[in-house]
Amino acid sequence: MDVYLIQQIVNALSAGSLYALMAVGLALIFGILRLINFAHGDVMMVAAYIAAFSLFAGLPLPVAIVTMIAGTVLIGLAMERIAYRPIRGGPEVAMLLTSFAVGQILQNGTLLVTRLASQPVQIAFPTPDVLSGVVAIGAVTIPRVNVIGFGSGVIILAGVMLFLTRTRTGLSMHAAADDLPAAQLVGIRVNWVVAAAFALSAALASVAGLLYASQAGQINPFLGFSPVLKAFIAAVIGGFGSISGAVVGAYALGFLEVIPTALGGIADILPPGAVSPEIHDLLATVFPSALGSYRDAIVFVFLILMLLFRPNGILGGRAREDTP
Amino acid sequence: MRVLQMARPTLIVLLAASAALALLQLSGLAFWQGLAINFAIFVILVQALNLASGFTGVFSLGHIGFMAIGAYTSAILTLPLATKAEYLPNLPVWLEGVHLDMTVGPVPVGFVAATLIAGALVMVIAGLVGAVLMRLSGHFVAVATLGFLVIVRVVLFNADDITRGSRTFSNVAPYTNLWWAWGWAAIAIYMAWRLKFSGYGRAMFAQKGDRWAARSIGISILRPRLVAFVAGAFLSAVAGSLYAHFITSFSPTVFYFDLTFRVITMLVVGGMGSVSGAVIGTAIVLALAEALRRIEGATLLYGLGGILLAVFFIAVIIFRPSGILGQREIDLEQLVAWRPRRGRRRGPGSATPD
Amino acid sequence: MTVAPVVDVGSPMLEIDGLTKRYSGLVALSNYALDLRPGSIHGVIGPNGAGKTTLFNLLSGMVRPTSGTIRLFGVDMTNSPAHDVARAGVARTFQNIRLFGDMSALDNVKVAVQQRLPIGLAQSLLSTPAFRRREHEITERARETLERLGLAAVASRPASSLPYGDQRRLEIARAVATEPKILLLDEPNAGMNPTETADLLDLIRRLRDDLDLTIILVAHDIPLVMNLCDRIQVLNYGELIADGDPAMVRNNPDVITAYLGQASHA
Amino acid sequence: MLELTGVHVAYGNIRALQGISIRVGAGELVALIGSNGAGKSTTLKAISGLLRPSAGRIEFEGRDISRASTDVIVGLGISHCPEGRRVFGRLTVRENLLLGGITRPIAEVRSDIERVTTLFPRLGERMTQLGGTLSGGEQQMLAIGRALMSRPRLLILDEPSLGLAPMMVERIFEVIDDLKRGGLTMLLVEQNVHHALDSADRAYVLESGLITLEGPADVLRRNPQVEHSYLGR
Repeated sequence: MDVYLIQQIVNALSAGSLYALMAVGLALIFGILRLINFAHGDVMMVAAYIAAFSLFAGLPLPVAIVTMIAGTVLIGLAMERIAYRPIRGGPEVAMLLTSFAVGQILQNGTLLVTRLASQPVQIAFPTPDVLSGVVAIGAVTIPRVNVIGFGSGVIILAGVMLFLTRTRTGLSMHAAADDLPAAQLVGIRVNWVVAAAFALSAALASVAGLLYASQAGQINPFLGFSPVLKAFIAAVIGGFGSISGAVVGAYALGFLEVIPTALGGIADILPPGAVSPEIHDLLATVFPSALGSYRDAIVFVFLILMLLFRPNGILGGRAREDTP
Repeated sequence: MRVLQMARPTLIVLLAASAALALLQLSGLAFWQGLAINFAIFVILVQALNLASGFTGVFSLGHIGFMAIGAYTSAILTLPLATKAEYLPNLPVWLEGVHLDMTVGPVPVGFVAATLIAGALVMVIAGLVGAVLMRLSGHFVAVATLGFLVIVRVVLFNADDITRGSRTFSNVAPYTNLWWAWGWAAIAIYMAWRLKFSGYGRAMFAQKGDRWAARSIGISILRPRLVAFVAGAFLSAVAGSLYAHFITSFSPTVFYFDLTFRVITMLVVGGMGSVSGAVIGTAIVLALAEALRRIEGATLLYGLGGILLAVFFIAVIIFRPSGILGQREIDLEQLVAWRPRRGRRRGPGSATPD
Repeated sequence: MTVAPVVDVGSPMLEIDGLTKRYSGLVALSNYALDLRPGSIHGVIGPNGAGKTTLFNLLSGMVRPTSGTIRLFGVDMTNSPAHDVARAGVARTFQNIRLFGDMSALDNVKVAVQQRLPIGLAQSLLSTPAFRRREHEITERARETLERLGLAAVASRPASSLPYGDQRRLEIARAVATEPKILLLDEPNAGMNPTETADLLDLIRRLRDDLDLTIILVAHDIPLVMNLCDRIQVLNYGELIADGDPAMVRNNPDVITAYLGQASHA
Repeated sequence: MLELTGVHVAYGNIRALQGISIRVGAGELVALIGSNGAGKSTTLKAISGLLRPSAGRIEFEGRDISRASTDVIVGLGISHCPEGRRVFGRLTVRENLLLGGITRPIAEVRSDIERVTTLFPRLGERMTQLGGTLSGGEQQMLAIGRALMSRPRLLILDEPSLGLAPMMVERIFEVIDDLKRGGLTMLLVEQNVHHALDSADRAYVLESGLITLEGPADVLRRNPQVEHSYLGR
């Protein structure tokens, strides 16, 4: 039981780090532009492919990582310049739709490149040694990628927080998110700040991509869909647009997600005789073993409830009253 | 007499369309017949989204979920008894005995009934979902409806006993032909058109234009949004039923984001809020996609088509954000008589600067 | 001053008591009271940020008060949603014009007229004769309203393409098309020059007389209010500092200090 | 110093400015008055590059800035303190000031912050407080302080007394008078016409996008039209 619990907690923390890396990037862009960058998941996917191809080419891991980050940052900058800048300040929905299209381009582009490289659609990710295998802590064995994922997530996020609060560029991002015209009026170069935010966001997504691919072991051009949705949910839980909220929301989501998996079929995991037969039956009915496979549905119901009742997130106060 | 005169252009177009369909039917060109049925199904889907989103400004990404429910419902309802017991052995008892596979003469009444039942079921679901989600606005409603799509997919994948889960659902009777598809497409166009040029449509466009102003004249925001959402859901379910009985085997993966995005592209290209624009947008994107598919096939550059379609879509959003027609309409009368633009049909949001 | 037409209603038209609105600590309106006399033109003035627009948002149900009551014809409407308030007979315009910009001027008014002339969804979908008669009636009434406001010539133009003055009048047309008992006008002459303002003054009086309206007017423009209103309230920092006829308000020392200017400027 | 010649600005179909010409000489305090919606804020936004004029010319110290971006304009020495204060509510007072000096070398920003806190001791006491938690008057001081951080040669003030208690209004105008004595050139939009005309050297009256009157402040104050429309006589 203890082992099971610890494993679930580590799973939650590891998933939380991944979501946090994604959610911070999403919240950063949303805060400044009011754009839900749906293509963010595809940026992460492309990062995984760049990493895979770099490792296939025999590049050492550090070089592969640098290549991966540089490549994704370039893609982030390109999509901002080409697709998003022309419609900046336009209707929210137009920006959202554009991000769908950008996502389609990245997916199909990856498809095309893998075809040209004579690779199948789904490829096995050459997980580097440091990210494979398990770590044993007492009786508990944990995949090493989960430990490294959690650790590197925390370190990177702390670095991002420092950057955002201690540098003029970071502060400019905050200011632009707070009040874009006022930021312009004090002389902040808004184009530059937006580009920097896209670059940072892409870099974070690329780290998430490496971790995701190492965990999954396999990559395909469509893997970004689910993580971007999860990152969105995390950002909503934390109060959309707030960076620290996104981090909190991401870890909260990590825990929220293991609950159906952990509770589903809990009746069967309990040692015999641990609870009375009546309670055993009750647990079996309320938490059927199939509960875990409904995880995404449960999480989305939660999202919808959040949007309705706490649109400012679990940390945010009451929504400011809307006035004409 | 006056009524007849007013209806004349509609009649002419209907007759011409019927003649074209009959010719296509007689020609035996299977590829073109298939394409025409596809076109009709997309027209219904795009009109559904047009109602739900184009008229109201509330962006729904969930309507393909309604299509999926419609497809599965109609497919299960029309399975013959013999196949059913063997194919879906674990169906709930009350569904076991249902088999809407009867025909009266050449008319598959069971199919019609199953389609209508699917539509009704989806309307109930949409009413419940919509009553909750239509309170949101902007991109939040988009993501919440996307959440609905994910929920439908998860349920379809996991409700093995009813949907066969991730396995392909086949053995669906091929009832859908040119006439059913285009008959329903005509109904969808008619529904959208009538709604647009009624008080309901005006209320929808008004709350899209300015929420506060709409409330200030007594329009409750929720009601027109909900009417549009539910009507769109009904049409999506019909499209799902037609699709199921056209393709005859499918799995939950079909009803997901790619299809959603395809329908959105068609609507945005045609002009959100324009009934005739939706048809034109569907035709353009369908033709483009088909051409690109052939190019991909010939060059083996798979993915190129998707890239070019998305680039086209972004270009439309940047350079012609309101699509080809905006919210305007092409008048049938004008189309038939080829008169100089005099009586361009005006409706909510369709005014043109003089 | 014209004699106000007497509207015969059993209960008082609009009674407001202790109306207060706070936004996270900031008091936008405090303890506001009003007993509206039918047929009058009631002015509310005060510097920017004094709470005038908050008052209108409260009166039209667009914002919920922190405390206090609003009774309309004896019915408590304090927490009613905006669309119910509108149906109960309170129409408004907005300081920053809010039209349905993509819709024609005529449709802007039709969508308001139709609130009093409903028709079923099935009738609309099937385009029955009853539906067509209703549509005809709606169009006729909308045209009449446009004509009354001098906008007949621009009926088919999109609202957003109209000149500023026409947009202001179209907003009034849309409001009166809901057949209100009370009309709230928020800075109706904002951005108008003196000639246009004078025309507007006549228009407001005419509407009041022809349509038996009671009008509440929020404005910045002191001469306009002094000219038009039977009774004036002055707001300052959310507080009511004066309430009375124009002459009384003009000479109220508090008003002079807070708003019109200190005596030293005389 | 600043010269607008025949400037037009349109929002879609609405022509907000229909060819206005304004001149601000070095060391002058010029007021712009007019009713709501007359185009005062639009004029200011056009000067600071938030809006592009559709026709006409805006020159600052002989340089055409009508097409320049806002950050360039701030760099040239024009600082715009916007209507409604618009301080960064989720950033601290210090961070607000720091960002005000974003166009300046970082080394000089620190001493500039000290300069601003000498002018507004209240801000000095609240350096680590979030902008959004300040009172209205403090926010206005922060907004002015932030605008001064770029060491402007021309300061644009849009409705600095809006929504402030009378005492605070007096205080703000004292600051404006101080800045004027210090030789700063200012362009002021203010609905408190008495105060504006008291402090200003010259003024323009803007109505429906056109300049209808201009002249020395004390002459305008005695103009019957101004008295009637704006002073409530």
